[in-house]
This record gives sequence, C-alpha cells and structure tokens, in this order.
Amino acid sequence: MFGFGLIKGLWVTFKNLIGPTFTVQYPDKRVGLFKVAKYYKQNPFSFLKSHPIDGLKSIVGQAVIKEYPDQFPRFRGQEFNWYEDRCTGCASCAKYCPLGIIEIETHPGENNIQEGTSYDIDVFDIDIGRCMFCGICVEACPFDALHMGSGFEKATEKREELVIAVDELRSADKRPSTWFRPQIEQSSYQPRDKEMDDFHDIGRHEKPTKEELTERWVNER
Amino acid sequence: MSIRTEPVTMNVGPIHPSTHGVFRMRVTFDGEEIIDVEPVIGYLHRGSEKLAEERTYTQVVTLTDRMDYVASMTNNQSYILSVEKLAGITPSPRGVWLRMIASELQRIASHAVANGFLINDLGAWHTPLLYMLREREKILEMFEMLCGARITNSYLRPGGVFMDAPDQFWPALNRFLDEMPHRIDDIENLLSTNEIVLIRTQNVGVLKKDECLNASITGPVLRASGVDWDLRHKNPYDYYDQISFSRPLGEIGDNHDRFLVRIFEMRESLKILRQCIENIQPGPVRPKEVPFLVRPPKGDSYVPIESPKGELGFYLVSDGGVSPFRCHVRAPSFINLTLLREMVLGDKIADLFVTFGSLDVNMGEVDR
Amino acid sequence: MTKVFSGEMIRELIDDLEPESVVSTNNDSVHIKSESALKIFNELKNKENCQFDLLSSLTAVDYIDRFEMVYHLTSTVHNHSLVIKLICGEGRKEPKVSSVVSIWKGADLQEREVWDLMGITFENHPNLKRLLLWEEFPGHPLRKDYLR
Amino acid sequence: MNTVMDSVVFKFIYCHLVSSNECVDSFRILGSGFISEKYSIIGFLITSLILILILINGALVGVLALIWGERRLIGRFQARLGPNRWGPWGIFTPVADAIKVMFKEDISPRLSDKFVFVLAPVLMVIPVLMIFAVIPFGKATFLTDLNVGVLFILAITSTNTLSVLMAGWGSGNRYGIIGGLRAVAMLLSYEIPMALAAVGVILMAGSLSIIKVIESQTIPFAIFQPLGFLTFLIAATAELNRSPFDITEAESELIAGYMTEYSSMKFGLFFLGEFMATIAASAVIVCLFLGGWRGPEIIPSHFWFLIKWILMICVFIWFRATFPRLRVDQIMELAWKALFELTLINILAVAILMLIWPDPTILELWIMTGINWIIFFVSLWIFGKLLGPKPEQKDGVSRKIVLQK
Repeated sequence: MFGFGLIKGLWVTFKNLIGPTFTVQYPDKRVGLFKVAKYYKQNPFSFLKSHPIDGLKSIVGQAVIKEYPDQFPRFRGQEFNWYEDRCTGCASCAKYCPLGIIEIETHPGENNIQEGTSYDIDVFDIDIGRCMFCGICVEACPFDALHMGSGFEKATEKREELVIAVDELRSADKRPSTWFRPQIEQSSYQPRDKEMDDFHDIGRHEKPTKEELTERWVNER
Repeated sequence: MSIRTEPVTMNVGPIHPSTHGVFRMRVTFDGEEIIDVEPVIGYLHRGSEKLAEERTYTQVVTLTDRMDYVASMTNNQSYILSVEKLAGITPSPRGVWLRMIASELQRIASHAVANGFLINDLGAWHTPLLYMLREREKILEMFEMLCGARITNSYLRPGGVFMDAPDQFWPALNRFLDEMPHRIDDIENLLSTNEIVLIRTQNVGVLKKDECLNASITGPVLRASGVDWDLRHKNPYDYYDQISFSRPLGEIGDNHDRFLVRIFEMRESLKILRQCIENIQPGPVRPKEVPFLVRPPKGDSYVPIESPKGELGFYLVSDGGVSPFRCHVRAPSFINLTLLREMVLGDKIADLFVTFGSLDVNMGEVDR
Repeated sequence: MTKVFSGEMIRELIDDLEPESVVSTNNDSVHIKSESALKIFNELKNKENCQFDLLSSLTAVDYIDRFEMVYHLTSTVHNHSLVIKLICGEGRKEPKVSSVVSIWKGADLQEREVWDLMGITFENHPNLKRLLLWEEFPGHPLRKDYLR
Repeated sequence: MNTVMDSVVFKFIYCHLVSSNECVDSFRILGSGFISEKYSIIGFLITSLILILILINGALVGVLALIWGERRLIGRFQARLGPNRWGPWGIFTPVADAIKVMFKEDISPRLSDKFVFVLAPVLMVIPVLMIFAVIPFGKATFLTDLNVGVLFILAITSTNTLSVLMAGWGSGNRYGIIGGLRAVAMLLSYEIPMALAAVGVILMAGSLSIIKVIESQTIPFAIFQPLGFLTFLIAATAELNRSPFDITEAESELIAGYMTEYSSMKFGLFFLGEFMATIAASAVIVCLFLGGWRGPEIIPSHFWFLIKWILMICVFIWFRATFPRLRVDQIMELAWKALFELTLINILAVAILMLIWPDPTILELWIMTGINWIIFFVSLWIFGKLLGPKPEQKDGVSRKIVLQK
C-alpha cells in the first residue's frame, strides 16, 4: 500500500533512536556514578567518600572523565621520534621526503674507533606544517633512527611553531608509531601505554650476543 | 493567457552544500525548469600529473591518495599495477590478496558515501548519510590498523603492500563482514521502498546504454544503464580471476538504478572479501628484491582497474629514470561528467543535484 | 580477460582498414599518420570485427622533440583493446590533431583537458576552451618547457 | 468579557487587582484588589498585558527548549549524541546559539530592497505569536476564547506567506527569489487542504471555538476521522516548511532559500518564527485532533496537554529525521490531486454520518469511527495506485536489478 515504505523508514529511524550511538566524546565525556568509579578504579561508595563533589555530579550523570578515540599502533601521528644515537646523518629522510620539508645540517663528529666515523647533527628541522604524514622518511631511514609519532594534538596559532627543531626532537617523549617498524609491532607495543627511551630496543635487528660481537670484531680481523 | 517569463542564470557553486566539493555549474533556469547547464571545474586543480614528474615512483603513491580522497586505496592499486607492469615486478601473493581486501573495503566505503550523499541531495536531513558514514567509520578504522592513516593511506607499494596486516585486523574484518549485511538491510528498508525516494529518483536523469558507452562513462553508472562491463570480471587484474562474484545491472539507467546498483555492489564486495579471507596464505607481503627506488626500463603502461567510480587507470611513461616521464590519470569521475548537461536538461532544479549526486563525482579526482 | 592487441596485430588490422597509414610499429602499439586518424577511428568504432565503442583514455605526451597523442580503445562487445599513438604536427610548433568528439562523445572533456594542459589544438572540437585552468593562464603546464 | 473571565489564570490575576463582585474568595489568596470596580477596565488591561507577557516569554522559552530538544532528538535518530557540551546535557546550547546570533555582523546586501528586507523577519514572528492567543493550555486556561478560533488560526497562518515572499524578493538574491516563489506556491496550495481538513472537525463540533472543539471530542478526532487528521498533519507540515516539504529552504538545492542573505538577528528572527510555528502548529493539532487537554483525570489537564504537545512536536522532528524532500511539482501534485480530494471525501463521509446519527451515543460514535477507518484505507489505496510511484515503466520494461553471474 502507498505509504508503507514511509512507515518502514520511520521504523528504521526509531530503531536507531533507541539503539546505541557511535560518537567518541573526545576529549572528555560525562558519565554516571558507576562509570566514573570504574574510571578511577574504585567502588562507587569509596568514590563518593573520596570525591564528594564529583560523586554528587556523577549521580546525575555529569561527572567528567577523559576519553580518547581508539588509536592503533601504526597511527602516523605528529611529533616525530628521533633517536640521535642511531642517526648517522645520512639525510636519507630529507632526500626521500616528497615535499622536501626536512632540513639536515651535519658536521664530522668525533672519531669513534669501534663504529667508524659518524656525523653530528646541527640542524634537523621538520616542518610539520607542510608535512602530509606519508611516512616515507621513516621508510627510507636505513638505521631506524626516525619514527612517526603517535600524537595528534599539536595545534598551534603560528606556522613557525610547527617546525620541529633538533632540540625538540631530542627532548620529546619517545612514543614511536609502529609504521614500517615490524620489529616494534611484534612485541604488541601500544604507543599510548609506554615510552621507548632506549634506542637499543627500537632497532630492526636483534641485539647482538656476545659471541656474535666476538665473531665480528675479533675473529674476523 | 500566457505569462512572459525570463530565464535566470545562476551560479551554483563552487561553494554550495551539494556540489560535493568545489564544483561550479552555470545553470540557466526558466522558472523551475533547467534550460542550460555548463559545468565549470578546476577549483581543486593541484597539478598532480606535473608533480608526479618530479617525484620517484614510491613518492607518487602519496599523490595518488589525494586524487579520489574517498577511495584512495583503489587509486593506490591502479597506480601500483601500472608501475608493476612498467617495471616488470611480480608481486607477492599475500600482498596482492591484502590489497584486494583493502580495495574492496574501500569500494564499500566509497559506495556508502556516494549513496549517503545522494540521499542527502534528495533532502533527507543527513540521517541516511550518517548511517552510511557510521559503516564507513569502521572501514576507516581498519585502514588505520593496516597503515596508520584513515584517508590518505599510501598503503600499497610496488610489489605488494608495505607491511602485513596486524593481528587485530582479522577479527575486526570478520566482525564487519558479519554486521554489514544487516546494516545494508536497514538502509534498504529506510530508502529502497520509500515512496518519496522512488518518485524523486525514478525516471530522472536517464542514461541510455549507447549514450553511456559513447561518452566513455564507466563504473556503476554504466552498469546501471545495463551494460555488463566490470573490469574485475572482464579484464581481471590482481587475483580477481580466482574469485566469483556477480555484477548487478540496472535496466533503465536512471538515478534509482544507480542508487540500487551501488547498494548491490556493496553486498557483492562483502562476498569478495569473504573469498579473499579464505584464499589468503601466509608469506611475504612484498618481494625482497624490489628496491626502494624503482627504475623501470623505457616504455609506457596503462592498467585500467575498476575503481568505485569507474575505470581508473594511470598512463605512465618511463624514460628509464627514477621518476615517471609522464603520468596521466584516466579519472572516471572526470569523464563521467561528460553527459551531465544532457542528463538534466528539462528537469527541475531539484533534480539537477540528485542527478549530479547519483553520478558520484569526486572533485579531487575531477580536478586532480 | 581482455584481449590486448600487440603492435603487429594492430598494424594488420589498420592495414585492412586504411593501407599505408601505419608509420611505425612498437611492441604493443602503433603510430599512425595523423591525416588518416579520423577515418581509422571511425572504421575502428563501426567495423564488425572491431567495434571499439569505449574510448578508455585519451592523452598526450611531450617527448621534447615531438608531441604524441595516445588513444586507448576498448570494445565492450568483443572485449579486446588496443593502443594507437599519433604524432601531432612536426616538432614542437603548433601541434594539431583532428578531434574525435564526433566519434566518441567521451573525448569531449579529455580533449579539452589535453588542450588546457598540453596545448594541443583539436580541430573541429565543438567547445575547445580551457578546462582546469582559467582562460588567461599563460602557457600549458604539462609541457616539458613550461617554466615554473 | 465573560468568556475571558472563564479563564482561571486571568481571573486569578484580575481579582488581585480589582475588587469585583465576580471574584470568589478562592481567587483572592493574597488579599483583594486595590482598583475599584469603577475603573475595572484598567485592571482588565493590566491583566491582559501581564498574560500576554507571560505567553510571549513562555513561547520564547519554548523555542529555546525546542531548539535543544530538536537537535538532541535528531542526533539520537541519527545514532549520535547531539549537542552536549554547554551545561548539563547541553541545555545551554540554544543560549549560546542565541548569543552567537545576536553578536554576528548584520549584513544587508547592496542589491536588497532595504525596507522589505528588514520588515520580512518581523512579519514572520508576529502572526505566529498571535496563534497562541486562542490556544487553551488546560481546563479553563487560555488567553481568549474566540468564537471563530479555528478560522482565526487559519487566517493568521496564511500571513507568513507574505513574509517569506518579502524576504525572498527583498534580499535580491536569485536563490532567495526562487525560494520565496516556491513558498508562495506551496503555502497557498496547502491552505486549502488544511482548511478543508478542519471543516470535518468543525462539522463534528458544531462550533468554530477551539474550546468547543475540544469539549466535543469524546473520541479524539484523530481516531474518529483519520483521513482528516492525516491531511491536516501533512498540510501543517507543509505550512511549517518542514521536511519533507522544506523546498523553500531546501538546503541541498537553494542553500537556505529565502534566508540565504539574512544574517545576525534577522536570521535569528526567522529561526525563531519557524520554531515557534512548529510549537504553535503542534498545539493546534493537539487541540483540533488529539482532544486537547482531555484525558483521564489522574493528572491535571495541563499535563495532558503538555504531553500530547511534546509528542506532536516529536512526530514533526521524527519526520524531519526520516524523510527526503519532495520536488516542487510533486508537492503541488500532492496538494491538488490528493489532499484536496481526500479532505472532500472526509467532509462528505463525516457529513453523511452526521446525517444518519445526528446525536450519536458512544456506541454509535465507535461505529462511525470504524466506517471512517474503512474509508481511510480504501481512499489511501486508491490514491496510492493513482499517484504513487509506478512499478512499470511506460514502455513496459519492469524495473529490476539483474545480478549477472
């Protein structure tokens, strides 16, 4: 009958009215008592005691807790992670960047008898205001020194502030994305959970054992 | 008594709620009736073809993402196939299966967006669109698992894909495959029998078979006119020859057929995805010997694929260097615009936007 | 699977239609004379064993010493495809070919795009205006000598 | 004078102002009035002013609530949350909206007809406010009981056609003109089915007074004459320019139709007028078809009215969330080829039934209801066959999607 299709449509929207929503309420959301207690890892009563004001708010469903969208380890974020100890200053990243936004200046560093001569980095500017986060610089890095970051909140008011300088790269949190780094991904690493400060952990290869080192540095020579 | 009327010329776009980006039409109306349409494009022209001439073959992948930004996986696929043919690279089987999975997911996402916006152009207050975007969101999340980005993927590389799918991808994909048919049913309940949708879309913007073929229109628009021309079936690239699926064909070629063909193709894509999951075997995702800097020998190659919008192909010419000598994109949504004027002449103002929406045109691909 | 014509096959095909119009034969394509192009395309579209009803792609390449048009034709009836190239004019001066819009309507926008970006004039095109760029734009950017 | 004194609220305020004989003690909680009966007209005027103030402000608050409610509800229909940032559950969102609208730059285009351009939004709001004058919000709670109430409502609502046309014309924008002219065509057409649908109600009630109409609804007229209710509902949706009849704004076609060039508070007034019209129309439908404040006396009559009112508004929001827009010629077709005839059928049916049972008992009323429902389904089926989407193409090709294996 005419109009039946319209009623079917009304029924579908009604089903969605009572169904769940799919909104992620970044950066915070308002919840009731049980959820906020769970968020603070307490039971509701002790939460009411410890946080009286939040507790009262939560009874009418107005307690504020943080919420982040789901983020997967390969997420190509801002804040590049750079391990200076791994970097030789080869500037592969600068060469392979499709937009040419990486600027590197080096000078010959102090002699390292065991590993050979390396270069010290003077300037390592990444202009993420023009970056498109394709990750090709990371793909190109032969020594796994440069990694994509996992953040997405670096909004500024000026374009100049978007240039990441070498000091900033040195001091930044080391939460590398697992984009093009299968070795990190194997250890089911989540960038939001923990930092990776040690440059040894991040490499493409297994850490050499003592025997291998002996083989390489003593027996072969 | 006859009333003297005067035609009114109006600029629709480039900033307009339903021109899907920065499309502009110089429309002449007589009352509510359209007497002339002239599409004006180029507002999103970024010169991708020229940019590609100065970038290496791998770097161009990132440019292809930005052409059809609703279906970047298929753009990658088309480009990569062309590079592989040019450089004579044999891809790894697992990589090929993975990129088939990715491109079929992308097809569902693109068709969802196309149908959602078509209904939005019909005037539904964003409801079907948001239902569609909700499904697309799940696909984008899977893309984030695969390659860390949701829209500008750059997932594919010459020889396969750049990394194997993570462990969490397969459960998510299976969950999606289980849920999606019900969602499509919901959408069909909401729209396919809805009398308003029917009277608005049926017999509007009709494209005949011959007109369509003659104007090089491809993809769901061509199939809605009743031509059985799906490159996945007629000229199987990747491993589509190992997969069985059916092609939905319309009979009249109006807006409603185009809408239905897209819905049916979403179901077919789900079928293809299931078969891909069955067929995929463990192994390397790209051959070790493919260098980062591909240097194809002199020559040219053109591999058309069936993108969600139609036949998408990259015509690459190599002079033996590290970057393509010439990179031409055969952009389906650009060529599908050819007959827009003929389709809407004599229709009402409201039909203009519905017809335009049913063509599923993406301005990033039109202007490149 | 689409049957792709090799260069030799295309040459045989075209020799049947219009003798001595093939300039050179490559691996998978042929160069034809630009004077007889329109006639050949017309035959290719309408002849029983060809029926190339779908103009897949139409583009131009700037080979520095010459401009080349590239036509990818497909038949949805017989499911085969071929590539035809033709050299536009002599050298870089005023490249000119005849438009195929009268045969395939789908060439309309593509030829306008080629004119816009590569600067190849299409004779008898109904509406040869710039498409992606504005009318006053200097030069044709896809040419190799276009100055940035 | 007497009819006004039937209103409880009016009497309550009046008796605190004027020492009149009409006032019983129960109305003098805070002592008797200070104005002597000789100057009772002053008290009458002051009381009216106070009531009008209450009503207008109430309507404005109602609009704020509706803006919030509509956005929340549409959000939920679309499986998202809707505004939830300003204040608990986002209830201050409309306040923020209002502040934003007021502080925006007021632009009037150079090509506009200034006088018409500025006058149009004002004309949009005033008539809608006037509708509230005749709405009874509960038992003996109303501003005035016009004996031509239904006619008054129909007359007043048609004036905002003028304002829409003025806005479209005055802004000197082609989208605006198209929107304005569409509005005139549509609103004028839908006046007729709306009025004729109300005739069925008036026939049953035997009066044009809204109070009488409500009192005569032993069975709500929505159940008694479904055809009249359906046509009135559709016509009212069209009169409100709401989806699926929002061709005058038509976001996806005309950007904002006649409102395209309006900014700042002028736009705000249009917004206000439209939302207020939704509220008013819902109230009118509740009064005419859903039995107004009538209901089991478990809760006060005012609450019955409120509940029905809110439900009616929700139905409008539901329509908006679900239906795509009709095309302009289809809308005219619907008005002239379907609704017009359907209302005539309704009037005929009701009139004949009234002739058979001039003074019906409850049982007879239900029998009449049954007959009306049969007429409803039969006529809908016939009109669906005649005007609905055709499954067959003209040249006999049946529509289907073939799955090519």
